[in-house]
Amino acid sequence: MKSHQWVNGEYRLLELSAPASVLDCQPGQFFHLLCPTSKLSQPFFRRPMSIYSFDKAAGELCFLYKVAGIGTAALAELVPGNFLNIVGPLGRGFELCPEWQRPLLVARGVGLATLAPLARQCAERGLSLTAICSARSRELLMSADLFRSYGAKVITVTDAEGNSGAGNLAALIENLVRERGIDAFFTCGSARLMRMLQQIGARYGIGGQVALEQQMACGIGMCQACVRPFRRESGAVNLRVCREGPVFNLQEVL
Amino acid sequence: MKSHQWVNGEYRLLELSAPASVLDCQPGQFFHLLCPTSKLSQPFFRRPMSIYSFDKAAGELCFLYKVAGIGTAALAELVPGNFLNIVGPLGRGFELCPEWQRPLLVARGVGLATLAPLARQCAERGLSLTAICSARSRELLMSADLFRSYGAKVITVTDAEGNSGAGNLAALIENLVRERGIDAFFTCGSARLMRMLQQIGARYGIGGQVALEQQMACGIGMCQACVRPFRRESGAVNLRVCREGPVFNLQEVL
Amino acid sequence: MADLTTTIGSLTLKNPIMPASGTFSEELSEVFDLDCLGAHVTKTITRGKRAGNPIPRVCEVDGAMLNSIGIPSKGADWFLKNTVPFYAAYNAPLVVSISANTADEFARFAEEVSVPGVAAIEVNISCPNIEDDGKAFAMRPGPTGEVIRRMRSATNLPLWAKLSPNTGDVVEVAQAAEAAGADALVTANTMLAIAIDARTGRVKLGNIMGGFSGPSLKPITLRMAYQCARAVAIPVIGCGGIATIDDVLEYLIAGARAVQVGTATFISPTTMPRLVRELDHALEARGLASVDALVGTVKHADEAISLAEYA
Amino acid sequence: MADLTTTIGSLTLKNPIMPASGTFSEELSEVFDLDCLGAHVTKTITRGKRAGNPIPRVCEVDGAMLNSIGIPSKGADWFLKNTVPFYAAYNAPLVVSISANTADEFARFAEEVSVPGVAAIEVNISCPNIEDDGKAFAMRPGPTGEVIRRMRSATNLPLWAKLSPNTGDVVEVAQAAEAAGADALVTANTMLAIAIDARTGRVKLGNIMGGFSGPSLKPITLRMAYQCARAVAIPVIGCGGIATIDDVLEYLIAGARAVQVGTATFISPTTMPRLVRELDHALEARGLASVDALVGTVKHADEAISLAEYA
Ligand SMILES: Cc1cc2nc3c(=O)[nH]c(=O)nc-3n(C[C@H](O)[C@H](O)[C@H](O)COP(=O)(O)OP(=O)(O)OC[C@H]3O[C@@H](n4cnc5c(N)ncnc54)[C@H](O)[C@@H]3O)c2cc1C
Ligand SMILES: Cc1cc2nc3c(=O)[nH]c(=O)nc-3n(C[C@H](O)[C@H](O)[C@H](O)COP(=O)(O)OP(=O)(O)OC[C@H]3O[C@@H](n4cnc5c(N)ncnc54)[C@H](O)[C@@H]3O)c2cc1C
Ligand SMILES: Cc1cc2nc3c(=O)[nH]c(=O)nc-3n(C[C@H](O)[C@H](O)[C@H](O)COP(=O)(O)O)c2cc1C
Ligand SMILES: Cc1cc2nc3c(=O)[nH]c(=O)nc-3n(C[C@H](O)[C@H](O)[C@H](O)COP(=O)(O)O)c2cc1C
Ligand code: FES
Ligand code: FES
Repeated sequence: MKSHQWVNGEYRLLELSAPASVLDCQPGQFFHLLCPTSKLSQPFFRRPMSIYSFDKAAGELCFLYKVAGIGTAALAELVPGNFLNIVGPLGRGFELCPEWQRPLLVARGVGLATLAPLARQCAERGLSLTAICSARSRELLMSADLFRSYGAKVITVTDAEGNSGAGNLAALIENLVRERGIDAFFTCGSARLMRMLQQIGARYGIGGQVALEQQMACGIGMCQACVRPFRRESGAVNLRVCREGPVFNLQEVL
Repeated sequence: MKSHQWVNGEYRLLELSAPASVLDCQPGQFFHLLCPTSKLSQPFFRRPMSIYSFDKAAGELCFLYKVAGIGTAALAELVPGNFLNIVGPLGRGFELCPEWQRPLLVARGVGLATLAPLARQCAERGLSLTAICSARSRELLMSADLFRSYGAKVITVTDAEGNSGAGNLAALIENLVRERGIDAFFTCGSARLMRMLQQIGARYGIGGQVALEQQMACGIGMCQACVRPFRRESGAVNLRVCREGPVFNLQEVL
Repeated sequence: MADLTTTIGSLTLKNPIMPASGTFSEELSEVFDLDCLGAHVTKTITRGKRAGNPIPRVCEVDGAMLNSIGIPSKGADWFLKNTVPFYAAYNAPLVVSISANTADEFARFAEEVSVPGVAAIEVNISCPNIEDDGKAFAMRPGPTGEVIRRMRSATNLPLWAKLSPNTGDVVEVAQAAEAAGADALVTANTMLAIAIDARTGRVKLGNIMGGFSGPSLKPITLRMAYQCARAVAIPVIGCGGIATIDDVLEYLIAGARAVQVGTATFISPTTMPRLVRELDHALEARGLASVDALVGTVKHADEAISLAEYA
Repeated sequence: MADLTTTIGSLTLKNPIMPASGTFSEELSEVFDLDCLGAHVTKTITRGKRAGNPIPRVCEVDGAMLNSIGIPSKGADWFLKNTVPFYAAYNAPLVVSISANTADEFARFAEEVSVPGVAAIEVNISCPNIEDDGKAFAMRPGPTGEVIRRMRSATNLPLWAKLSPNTGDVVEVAQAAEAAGADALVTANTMLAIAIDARTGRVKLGNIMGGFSGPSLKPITLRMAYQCARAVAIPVIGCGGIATIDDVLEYLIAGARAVQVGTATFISPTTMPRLVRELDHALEARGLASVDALVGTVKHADEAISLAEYA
C-alpha cells in the first residue's frame, strides 16, 4: 500500500503498488479485496471494489471507497506499507461502442468511483463527454474535478441543494439529449437513476450501460450468489454480476 | 503494558501496569490472559499464567512465559503501550506453614516463574531458603540470580551438563534434607521432580506443595475442565486446578 | 430505562439474560452480583454422584470450543443441602438442570428437587436414554414426550425442555415436548463434534467426541430458536453462541423470550451483566419500551428481487 | 515426493484434493490448471432447468458463511453438451453431482448422465424428498438406502452418497448407503442455519434459512467423517471447513481417503493447488511415503489421567 487518504468525510482513497500482471484492466471491472481481521471484526468474505484508477506503467492501482460496514472499516485501518491481498481484475467492464460519440455519465455516491476510469477512457478516445454527478452534499462530490480534467462538461446536483430529485434530473437529462445530442448513457450508484435512464433511453432510442452491485461470495463465477434477472430475447435470465457483469446493457436490467 | 523483553532464547518477561485492585496476590496464584487475535491465529480461550512478580505499591505485575503455541505466540506480538485484558488473581497460592523454617524450592522450566514470588515471600519472612533450579541448558536458568538475591542457596542443574537426572537429584535432595534440615518442599514445572519429592517427602516425613497445570476453560471454577484426581481421607476426589489449586498438597497428588 | 422483564410461563424474570447450564456456578458471585441476572441455572446434576469424563475435557477450535466435561455431579443430597441454600440469598429464580437415565428416573428425580427455593426444572434430555440404545432422549419426539409427560405428573414446577442441535427433527421434538406439558424450550445444547491435533494425530478430548459451543454455533442454534418459536406456543429460551448484544437481539427477534449465555462467560466473566446493561441501551436506541416489543419481530429479507424462473 | 494417490473404490485419484460441489466451475480454469486436482466435482444439477432461490443468496457469519443458492440448473442437456466436453480436456476424473425429487427420478437421471467422460456420480441427497413430506433423503436411513439402491441398478458408475450434517442418524444413514451399494460417502453437506441482521431485524437470506459452511463447520463434519470411517468399509471423502493443510491432515487422520474443499476457494481461489503442494511437504516432513500411510491413524488423547470415580 502506497497511500491511504480521506477524500472527504466519508470516502477514502487507497493507492496500491500492484504487479503489472493484474493491471490489464477495463473501466468498470473490479477487484476482490481480503479485508484484515481483528479481535473485534473478522470479515469473512472478500469485498468487491471497482477500480478507481489503474496505471500499468507506474504499477499503480487505486480504489475509492466508503466505510459501509465491518469489511470496509477493517480496510480503513490499513496504513502505507501494509500488504493487501487482492484478486482481479474481475468481471466485464464498460464497452464503448464505436458509434457512441457523445456519452453521458450519470453517477451517484460510490458510482463516481466506478465511472472514473470510464471517463478517462472517453477522454483518451476524444469523445465529447458530459457527466452528471449526484451526491447527498457538495462535499461528497468526489470525482467532479477529475471528470473536468478529462474535458467533461460536469453538472453537479446534490440533495442538500435540492436539485437531485427525479423531476429535476429527468428534465435536465432530456435537455442534454436534445441540446448536446447525447447518444449513450452510463450510470452507476443509484437504482432510481438507472430506472430513469432506462425510460429516457427507451423514449429516445439511446443505448447504454450500467454497473451493478450485488452481494458476492466467490467473485469469479462459481457460486451463483450474485445473480440478478435480465431481459434477453429468450425471456428473463439470471446473470452473475461478478461474471457477466458488473457492467450490463442498461435496457436489459429488470 | 510497560515492557516486554526476551529473558533468553525461549522466555519472555511481560511487565504490566495494573490497578491496585488486582494486586492483592499470593505467590502461586495466576491470571487468565486474553491473547490478541490476528488473521492467522485466533486463540479462543484465555491462557493461564502464574504471577512472576507483583508490586501493589508500584502498580506493577509481571509474567514470565515461554512461547508454546498460538496463544503465547500472540502474546509475544504485544508491544509496550498495548493493553492486555487479564482476569485475576485466581486460584489458591502457596501457603507457608509457620512450622516450615527451611524450605527447599525445586523448579524446572516455567516452574521457575511460578516459584519466584514464593522465594521472595520466604526471604521476607526470613526463612533459610534453598533452591534447585533445573533446565535444559544454563541459558534457560532464569530465576537463579533472582533467588540468590533473596538470600537463597541456589543449586543449578541442567540437562546439558548431565546433572539434572533423577539419580543425581534424588541424592542431592536427600543430602540437603540431612545437611540443611530441609523441612518443606515446593515444586513446579516437572511431573518427574514432583514424583521424586513425593517419595523423598514420604520417606522423611517432609510436607510440601506443588503448583500444577491443567488445560482450563473458565479459570474461575465453573466449568470443571481443569480437574485432577487427589488423595483425600474420603478416597480419591477430583479437584479443580483453577480453584482448589493451582497449588496443592504435594502428597495428595495422584 | 426500558422494561426488561420477560415471562416464561408462570415465571416473570427481571430481564431475559441468564446463564447456560454448566457454564455458571456459585464462584461467579465473586465476580459480580448474581442478582442482576434474570435467573440462575445450575450445572446439570444427577441423582447419584458421578465423576465425569477423562481429561482433557475441553479444547478450543476456530472461534469456539469443544467440551466433554460429562456430568460430574455431587448428587441430589449435596444439591439440596448446599446449592439451594446458597441461591436462596438471591431474588433471581433458581432453575435446576437435571439429568437421568430413564424417563422414570427423570420423574422421580424431578419430585426430589421440587423443594422451596427451586423455581423451575430444566430437563437436560441430551443425555443417553438407556432404554433407547443409548440414543439421547432429545433425538426423537417419542422419548422426549415420554420424559416430559412423566415429569409433568411428578412435579408442579415449570419444566424447561433443553433441546439438542444433534437431531434432524427439531420441530417434531419441540412439539412433542410442548404436547407433553413442557412450560418452555431451551434451544439448544451443544453439537456433537471432534477435534484432532494435526501434529500428533491425537483427538483433543479424553472422551474423543464432545460438544461444540461458542460463537460459531450461533447460526445453528439461532435457526433452532427461530424454527421452534414458530412451531410452538410455549416460550422459547435461546442459547448458543451468545457473546454480544447483537447476539441477544437476534435471538429475541427470532422469537426467543429469553436467552442463556454459556461459553462467553469463560472468555469474559462479566459478559452477562454487560449484556443486561447493553440490552437496556439497545431497546432505548430503537425506541422500544420493552423486551416484549422486540420478541418475534423478525422480517424477511427485503432485497428479494424475484429471480428469473427457468422451470 | 510422497505418493499422493488415493483410491476411491475403482477410481484412483492422483491426489486426495478435490472441490466440493457448488463451489467449483469451469471459470476456475482461468486461475490455475485444473489438472492438478484429484477430481472435478460439478455443482449439483437437476434434470430440468431450475432458477434457484431468491437473493440475497449468501451472507457471512463468524468465520463462516450461509448460502441458500438453491440448485439453479441449466438441465441435463446443457450438462451433456457443454460441461462434459469442457472437462474432457482434463485427465482428472469428472464427478457429476445430481439431485432429484424422488428415488425413481434419481435413478433415471443417473442413467442419463452415465456417459463417457463422467467417472462417478455424487448423489446430493440433501434435497427434499417429495415422497417423504419434503424431508431430505439424507435425514433417514430408509430413503437414503432406497435412492442408492434404485440408482445402483440404473448405472454402473461409482456412486458417492453425500451425507447431511442435519440428521441425528449419521451412522445409520451411512450404513444404509453402503448396504444399498454406494461406492463412497462424502461427509458432509452444509448445516441448516439462519442469520438475522440485529440492526434491521431482517433475515439475511432471501430463502430465510440456508446452509452453514466454512471453517466453523469443521468440528461437526470432521466428527461425521470420523464416525463414518469407523462404521463403514467403503471410502469416506471428508468435506466441511477445509482451508488449511492441517484441516486436510485432520480429515485423513480421522479416516477420510480424500477431501473436498468448498468455501475456502471463495476466499482464496488458489486454495486447492496450494493444499496439494503442502500435502506433499507435510507427508515428507512426517516421513510418510504416501497418503495411505496417514489415513485413519487417529490416536486417542494420551493425557487421559483416569479421574476419580464417584459412582
Ligand atoms: C462490483 C462491485 C463494485 C463495488 N465498488 C465499490 C467501490 O468502488 N467503492 C465502494 O465504496 N463500494 C463499492 N462496492 C460496494 C462494496 O463492495 C460494499 O460497500 C462492501 O462490500 C461493504 O462491505 P462492509 O463489510 O463494509 O459492509 P457489510 O457490513 O458487509 O455490509 C454493509 C452493507 O453493504 C451491503 N453489502 C455487503 N457486501 C456487498 C456487496 N458485495 N455488494 C453490495 N452490497 C454489499 C450489505 O448488505 C450491507 O447492507 C462495490 C460492490 C460491487 C458488487
Ligand atoms: C495455573 C497455570 C499457570 C501457568 N503459568 C505459566 C507461566 O508462568 N509461564 C508459562 O510460560 N506458562 C505457564 N502456564 C502454561 C501456559 O498456560 C501454557 O503454556 C499456555 O496456555 C499455552 O498456550 P498456547 O496458546 O501458547 O499453546 P497452545 O497452542 O494452546 O498449546 C500448546 C501446548 O500447551 C498445552 N496447553 C494449552 N493450554 C494449557 C493450560 N491451560 N495448561 C497447561 N497446558 C496447556 C496444550 O495442550 C499444548 O500441548 C501455566 C499454566 C497454568 C495452568
Ligand atoms: C463446559 C460446558 C459444560 C456444559 N455443561 C452442560 C450441562 O451440564 N448441562 C447442559 O444442559 N448443558 C451444558 N452445556 C451446554 C450449555 O449449557 C449451552 O447449551 C451450550 O454451551 C451452548 O451455549 P454457548 O454457545 O453460549 O456456550 C455445557 C457447555 C459447556 C461449554
Ligand atoms: C455457495 C455454495 C453452494 C453449494 N452448492 C452445493 C450443491 O449444489 N450441491 C452439494 O452437494 N453441495 C453444495 N454445497 C455444499 C458444499 O459442497 C460443501 O458440502 C459444504 O460447503 C461444506 O464444505 P466447505 O465448508 O468446505 O464449504 C454448496 C456450498 C456452498 C457454500
Ligand atoms: S459471486 Fe460467485 S458467482 Fe458471482
Ligand atoms: S477452568 Fe473451569 S473449573 Fe477450572
